[in-house]
Order: sequence, then structure tokens, then C-alpha cells
Amino acid sequence: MNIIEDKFSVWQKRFSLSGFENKSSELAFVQVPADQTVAFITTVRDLDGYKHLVFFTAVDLLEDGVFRLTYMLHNYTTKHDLGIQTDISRDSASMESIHHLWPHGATYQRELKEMFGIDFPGSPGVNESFVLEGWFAMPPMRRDFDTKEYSEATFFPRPGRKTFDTQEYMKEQLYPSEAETW
Amino acid sequence: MNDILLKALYTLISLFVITNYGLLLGGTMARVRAKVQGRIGQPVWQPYIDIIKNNFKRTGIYHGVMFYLGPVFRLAGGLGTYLFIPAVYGSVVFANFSFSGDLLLVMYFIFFGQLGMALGAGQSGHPYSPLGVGRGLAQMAAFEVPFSLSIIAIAAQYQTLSITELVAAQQGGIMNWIAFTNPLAMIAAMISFLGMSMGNPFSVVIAPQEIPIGPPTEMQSSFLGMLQTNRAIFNGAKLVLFMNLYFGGAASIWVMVIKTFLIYLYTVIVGASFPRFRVDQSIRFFLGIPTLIGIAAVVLQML
Amino acid sequence: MVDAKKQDPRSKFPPVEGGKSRYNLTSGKYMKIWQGPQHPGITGNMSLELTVCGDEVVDCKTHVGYLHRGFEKLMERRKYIQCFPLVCRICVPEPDFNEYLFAECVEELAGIQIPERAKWLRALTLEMARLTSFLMWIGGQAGSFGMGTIGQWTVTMRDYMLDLFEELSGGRIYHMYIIPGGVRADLPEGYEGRVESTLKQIEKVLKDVELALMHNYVFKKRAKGLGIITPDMVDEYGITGPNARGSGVKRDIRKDNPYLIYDQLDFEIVTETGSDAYARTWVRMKEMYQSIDLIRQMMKKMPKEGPFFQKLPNVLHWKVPAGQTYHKSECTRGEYGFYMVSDGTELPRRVYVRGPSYTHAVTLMERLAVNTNIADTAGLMVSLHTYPPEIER
Amino acid sequence: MSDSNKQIDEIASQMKMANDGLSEQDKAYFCDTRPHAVEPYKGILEKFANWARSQSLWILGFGTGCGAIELRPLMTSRYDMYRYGIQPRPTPRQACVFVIGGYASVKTAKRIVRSYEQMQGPKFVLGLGSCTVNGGMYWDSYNTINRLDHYIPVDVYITGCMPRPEALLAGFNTLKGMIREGKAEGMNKYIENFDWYKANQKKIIKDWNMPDYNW
Repeated sequence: MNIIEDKFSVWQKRFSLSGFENKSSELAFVQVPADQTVAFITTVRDLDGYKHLVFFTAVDLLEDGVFRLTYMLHNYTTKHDLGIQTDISRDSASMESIHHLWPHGATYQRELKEMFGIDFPGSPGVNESFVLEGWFAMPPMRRDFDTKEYSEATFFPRPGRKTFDTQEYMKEQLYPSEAETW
Repeated sequence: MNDILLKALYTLISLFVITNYGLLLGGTMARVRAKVQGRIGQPVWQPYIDIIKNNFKRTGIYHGVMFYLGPVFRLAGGLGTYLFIPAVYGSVVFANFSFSGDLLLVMYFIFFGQLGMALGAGQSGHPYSPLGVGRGLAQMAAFEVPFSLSIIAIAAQYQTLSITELVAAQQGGIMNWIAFTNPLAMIAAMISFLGMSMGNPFSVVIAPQEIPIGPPTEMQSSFLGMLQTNRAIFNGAKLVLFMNLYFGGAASIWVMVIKTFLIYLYTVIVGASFPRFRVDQSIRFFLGIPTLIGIAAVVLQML
Repeated sequence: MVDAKKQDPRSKFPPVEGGKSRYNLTSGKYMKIWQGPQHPGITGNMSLELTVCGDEVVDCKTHVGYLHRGFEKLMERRKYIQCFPLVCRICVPEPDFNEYLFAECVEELAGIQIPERAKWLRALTLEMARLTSFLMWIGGQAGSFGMGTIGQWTVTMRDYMLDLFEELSGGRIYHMYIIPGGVRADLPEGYEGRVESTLKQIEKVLKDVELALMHNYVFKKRAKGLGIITPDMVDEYGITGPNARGSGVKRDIRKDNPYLIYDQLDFEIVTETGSDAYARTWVRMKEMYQSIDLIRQMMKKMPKEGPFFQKLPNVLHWKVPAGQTYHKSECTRGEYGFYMVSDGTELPRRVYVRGPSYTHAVTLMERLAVNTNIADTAGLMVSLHTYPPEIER
Repeated sequence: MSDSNKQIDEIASQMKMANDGLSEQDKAYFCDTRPHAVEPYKGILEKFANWARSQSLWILGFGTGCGAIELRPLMTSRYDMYRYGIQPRPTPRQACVFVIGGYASVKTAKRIVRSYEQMQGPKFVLGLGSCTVNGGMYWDSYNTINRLDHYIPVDVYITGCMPRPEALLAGFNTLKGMIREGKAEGMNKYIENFDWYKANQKKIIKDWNMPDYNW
């Protein structure tokens, strides 16, 4: 656990890291400004042995108006996962590409472009559709996209679906005695 | 005039028997294969139902004249192969149209069906069809080599190209069979028979996991029904041919049934226990050891 | 059109840009062929867009998305306990890994400690799921080279394993057994004996498979030298699991970052050095034996008594504290991971599923398929053990 | 409901239907005549044909969803569907039963429609799993269809998630009975309501770049 904190102080000298969260001996998260992210990733990949890109995804923080990107890297020598996080603005979201570091980064970027509308200029095939085909609505993983509304408008819901308030229904039907405690 | 009519009647009987025999054999072998795999398997009469169903399909697509003619050529190839082989030795009904040079004609007809199919499959326009046809023709050219060498060896041995005479020469005991008088020729031919029957490991033409399912991809409805009928006849004809050439022919129809069943069983067992070669590996295989065995058989005859 | 000769055919990046091949298709030399989604040689529902020159594949592009259900979006509008029956649907051959990782993430965020016996029961189902998935896979690998017999044997054995799952959890395919807080049920009476007899049967069949497949001349001819993954490609492409171990790279999360009770078990990481499809098949064969051994060890070492479920607060308005976490485990295909973000409400903020096939089926397959024979693409695809739903989720 | 009905009418009225989604070059490759309903034979002949059809069901080998995983045990020695004359075929031209293995995403639905139209009649559809009935688990998903019978005619639904192989066999038996009684006329239903089906399909498949007539 100390090793990673030592490393963090070393990184702190070169990059303006804004946050550090040490979850366990196997996992830590670092907050990096957007313009330094790719430089930071290259550094930890080449100098600190975080050679394996585990995944790359985004979280839509609608309230703050940002996308939080998470690059999860793994170090096979210390067996440590490092999540590198950066916030980018939600409108006209764009980010530097990492396809030159890992070829499968291009796939992740293709997916993010399609699902969140985050652009990665220069990434190969980023504008091609990945899983959706003929999608003309808002990128579906954005927080303000309502999947239920879209589904009801587009597909044909079979009439007869009833919705119960789960708690009330359980209380009445299933476990009258246990509904409060369970 | 009566002779011709009688001959026509005999031919029809012979065809009827071989078609039904081929279908039942196919159904039985599907069950044998299922037993190897630990299943019960389909009913023996399933091929009949399949053919009936395919012929009762309500719609059918055609892609042009050659597409119509492809299955017809294939059926012609099957019929041609069978009709020049004497199915049962000494029988008037099952003598078919055997004559003194029929072996060469039969070898030609084995090729003919596939060529006809190539035209039909080519016009269907599906990319997998020409791939399958290309594979089929390439492999056929390869397995014809050991088979032809084997035929040359036995033709040199018995100084004849007539199947009837070859069968006649093998009568009178198991040791007179070509399988024992010329074992090298038999081995070369039986290996190429595996390729001819298109079972594993030489099932490169209809390779469902690679090119589903090769030439007949676009064939449906009655076209497919015709191909299935042909497969029964063609299978029966090939089995009868190999029985005649190497295993002493058959003096009665029951002997024929037993012998052809065993020959077919051999291909099925091999098929159930091997994966499939790639087409280039298959060609290299046939041009390797089987061809050498065939050459050895020919050379032994020349010494 | 770029001249094909000048460009390295084994480019790292998607070969077909904007739906256009970099080869001149009108020249008549090349042909574009789609394998899938309706194609018996393709695993699951996905497709390969191949450009072939004769029998040789010169370009390959993977198309996924035929199974996209939007799990991650659906989970954003379901309560934690409602997500639990949903997550197992992500991966059909071994759904338990989804359940386990989801439960593990929720437990960490909510700060729940699960009883010791629950850990053993979880590890037991995970190992059984691994065996089940491998049994299905070996049938697919043999089937992709045209040998249906192996699949007939092993899929039946898989069915016997599913019977055990059914007895344990009530579900054949989707077990919904590992619930946040523990597991749903204890082992039934006499379960151990039934597991043992099934394992014996499986061992017998595996011996047959080894004889009929691994020592088969034709299979060796087909699989040797197919789809070579060099050790330096492992990091570059993010390869995990048996695909990496087939290249001699010793990586196994069960050993490297032991989860549940794997540190109390006695096993070695299986590696092979052949780097090709044949070596990967051996790795998986040996891992099947290893799984059988591990199940036996667990049955022996497991505490016989004890609670298997930690009572949760009322799950209907259960608020999980804000936070984020990532958990991973070694499934049959490689590193399977769940990344979960909670914002302190009743609904998860974001659940991201990291499937190993994501890189294996797309980037790696696009690279390995180049210069292979068109007959081998199905076998190559299966030898990477890809499973589409975890790519698109 | 009325809104979406209006939308369908709108799409239907706008449809020209002569493969207008295709480029001029591609149009030459595809048929542009409407399908015609085929009258069944009369009397004993149709009965015989129906018996043969019911005894030889060829499944299209297209695993459209996770339900396909239960087709494997069905094909292998535990359940062995070959006993009942059911076997898989790799090409839609030769198959006559289409087993929709559960949920169909929009991208797959496009392929389902195409494969279904390429099959030769009479053809039958088995909807597998709750998700083909009403969307099942994924009823609110933006990418999976809710009711399969709005896009292709379905003969038998098998509910469950996932349905067991025994349930599948029971479904096949029901289908056999329906065929023998001459009730499985899904193909003619599709042809008679062709415009309605096409409008429904075009409502979800927004980039319609395939021919309208796939036969």
C-alpha cells in the first residue's frame, strides 16, 4: 500500500493530479486533468509497468455537466489496478485518442463515440457504428436519454402490463410479516 | 421389340431398387453415426419424408436456366454411373447396361455430375457456392489420381476394362477377390473412396462451419429433393462399383446388401472419428501416400 | 485505393474503413464475403466481413451489436436488487461470474461482510461454471473443424453439470444463485456424492476426448500453427486468460489476485508454449482437469456448517453509499470485471462490464485472421473463445 | 397506441415498395414483384403434404439470441431432437422452421426479417422465451423489440427465461399438431398483411438499405 502512495508522490511532481483514492492493496483511482491524461497514461505505461489496458469507459455526471472518463490499467508485476479518471465537458465532448498506445483503445473509443457521443479525433474508424445500426436519436448511454420512453414510442408494448409499487405489493401478497424487515 | 421393352422394365426395377436401397442406407447410416455420438438418431425412413416435404414446398426460387439444369446434370451423373455397373453378377434384372469398356464410362460419369452441379451452383450467385464447387473439383482431381492408378493396375492384371469380366474373374472363393490378389490397388482405391463419398476428413465441399453449405446453398424445394434423390442413387452406385471391383461382386441381392453396407460402414466410422482437412491439405494427402501406393500397384503389375 | 503491397497487411487498426475495403474489389481479384450472423461456424450472433483472395483472407472486420440489449442503461433505472436477476443474462454459458462480480461490487460499496461458508459456495459455483463453459467450448472447437462427435459427448456432460446447478439453484441456465449478501440456498442433502459421480463421468469423457481429438492427426494438422499469439502481443492487445496462457504467459487472476477462497486451494497455473490454437486447446483441456480437481478440493475443505447469507437491509429502499469500485475474476475466457459507480441513491449510477472477448473478438481477431485460410476462420474464432454478448452487452 | 398506429399508416402510405431503399445498381439484382399467397391443395393431398411437413422440420441455424444455447442440448444426446425429424440446416433456403432465440435487437431484427423472407414456404416461426412475447426482461430497452408478431408471423410461443429443452420439444410438438391440422399458415398471413408488416419493420429499422423483396 505504501508503494502506490510513494508512486503517487513521484507522479505528483510531474503532473498536477487533483485527487487520489486508494481503495485497497489492489486498486487505486487517480484524478488527472484532461489535457495531461494521455501524457500521464503514457508515463505509467512506459515507466511504471502499467502495461495492460483493462477497460476504458465513461460515466455521465449530468449534474456536474461532465463526463468522467475512466482508464483502468493493470500492472502485472505488482498486480495492481490503477484507475485514471478525468473529467471532460459534456457539450461538444472531445478527448485525445489512445489508439497509438493500445490498438484495442480504438474499439473502446468507437463505442464511447456511439454510446456517449464523445469524439476522439484521429482514432481509426471512430465514426463507424459499433453496436447500434441506423441510430438517429441521442446517444443512448447519456443520462438524459429515457430508454423506457423511447421503447414505448418505438416498439409495440403488449397491452396488459401492470406496475405495482414493489413494497406495497410484497407486503400484501408475498410476505405480509416480513416485508418491513427484509 | 419385346427385348427392348423387357430391358426397359428391368432398368426401371433396378433403378427403383437402388434408389430405395440408397435412401434406406442413408437413413440407417445416420443412425449408426448417432450411435457413435451416443444418440438414438433419426428414423430410418427420414430421408423419404425429407424428399416428400421438399417436393411439396409451395414456393421455389430459380436463378436462371443453368440453375435448373444443375440438379438435372447431377441426377444424370448419378443415373449414368449406376446404369453402367452390373449390380448383381449373373442376374438379368440387375445387369443394367454393362458392356466391355464400361469402367472408363463410369469413371467419366462420376466426374460428370459434379461438373453439372458447378454450372448450376455458379449461376445461383451465392459466393459460397463457387467456393464449394472449386473445392470439390480440386479435391476430385486429387482423389482421381490414386483411384485411376488403382484401376490401371487391376486392368493390367486382368487385361480387361469391363466390370462384368472383372467380377467374373473374382468368383470362386474369397481369395480370388482383387482385395487379396492385388491389395495395394485396393488400399489406394479405398482411401480415394473416402474422398469420393465426401465424408470426414474429406468433407470440404459441404463444410457447414466453413462455407454453408457449399454448392447447394441456394438449392431449395424440388431442386433439393432432386439432389437428395441423386445422392441416394449415386451413393448406391459407388458402393456397388467398389464392391464389384475389389470385393468380388455379388451373386445375389442379399450379398450385395451386406457387402455394400459394410463398405459404407467403413466410411461412416472414419467420418465420425475425424475432423475435416483443409482443401489444400486434402489434396496433398491424396497426392502423397495413396498415390505412391497406387504407383506401387501399377509397377508391380508391370514387373 | 491504397496499394495493398505498400501497407503492412497485419495492421493493428480496423482494416475496413467506412465500410470500404482497402483492396480494390472491382479488380476481380478479391471477393468480399460475410461470415455471419447467420452462419453455423460463428460463435453466437456476430459476423465477420472477410475480403478473400482465392482461399486466403486478406482483410477481416468484426461486426458486433446483434445482441445489444443495453444492460448498462437498464441497470441505471433499476434498484440494486432488481439488477441482480438482470446481470446474469449478460453471459449465457457461465452467468455466475456476472452474479458474483455484481454482488462483490455492491457488498464492497455497502460495506457488507459475507459469511465464510458463502465464500466457499460462491467459489464452488464459479468453478462449476468454468467447467460447464469449457465443456461447451471443446465441442465448439471440434465442431468448427467438422468433428461433431466431440460436441455430442461433451455437451451432454455439460447437461449433467446443469442438472447439478438446477438442483442447487432451481435454474438450468440462469442460476441467480449468488445474491448480494451471500448465496440464495445451502447445498442440498447428498449433493457432494452427486457432484462426485458427475465429475467421474466427465473425467471419463475427457479421457476419450483427449484420445479422439488431441491426438488426432487431422486435428493436429488443422490447429497447429493457426492463430499464433506471440508473448509480446499479450500486453499490446490486452489478452487475458487461456489465450495468454497458451503463449506461455503465466497469468491467472485466481493466483495473482486471489479472490474468495482461491488462496486456500492448491493449484498451479496451466501454461503451454505453442502459442497456436492447438496449444490453447491443451490449456483448456488441462484447465478442465484442474477445475475438476478444484471442485473436489473445495468439497473437502469447505466448512460443513454455518450461515450462508448475511441479512440485508430492506432491499426495496436500500441506499448504497456513494463510491466506485472495480472487481475482477478469472472466467473461462479471461479477465471478467465489473466497474460500479454508486451515487448514494437506490439505483446504481453506472455499471460497466468488462468482458474479455471485447479485445479478443474485435482487435485481435482482425489481426489474426489476416493471411489465414477461409476454412480456418471459424476454428480461429472458436480458439479465441469469444462470446459476443459480453462485447456489446 | 393511436399515435403509433397513425405513424404506421403514414409510413405505409409513403412506401413505394419497389426496393426503393436500394441504389440503381443494386436494384437489378433483386426481384421486384410482390409475393402471392399460395392456396393449399385440396383434400387428402394437402393432408399428406402436411404430414410430411410436420415430420421433417428443418431449423434455420441462426442463433438470434441467448435461447440458442438450449438448442445445443436439444441437438445432442440428452434430448436428441433428430428422433422427431427435426434437424438444423445452415442456409435459409432449405430451412422451414425459424427459431427466434429470445430477444431480438433492432440490428438482429433486420437480419431476422431478411432470413425469414429468404426461407421457402410453407415456413413456421417459433418464438422462444418471454422476450419474444412482450419484451420480457428487456421490455424497456431501447434496442430490443417487444412483440415479435408485429414483424413476422409467429406460430408458437414458448415462454420462459430461458425455456427448457423439454419446453422446446413440447413447442415443436404443438407446431407439428398445428401443421397437421393445416393451421400453421403464417406465410400466407405474412403475404396478406404484407404492407402492415413492412410498415412495422420500417418503423424500427431506420436505415432501410436492403431490398423489400427478399425472395
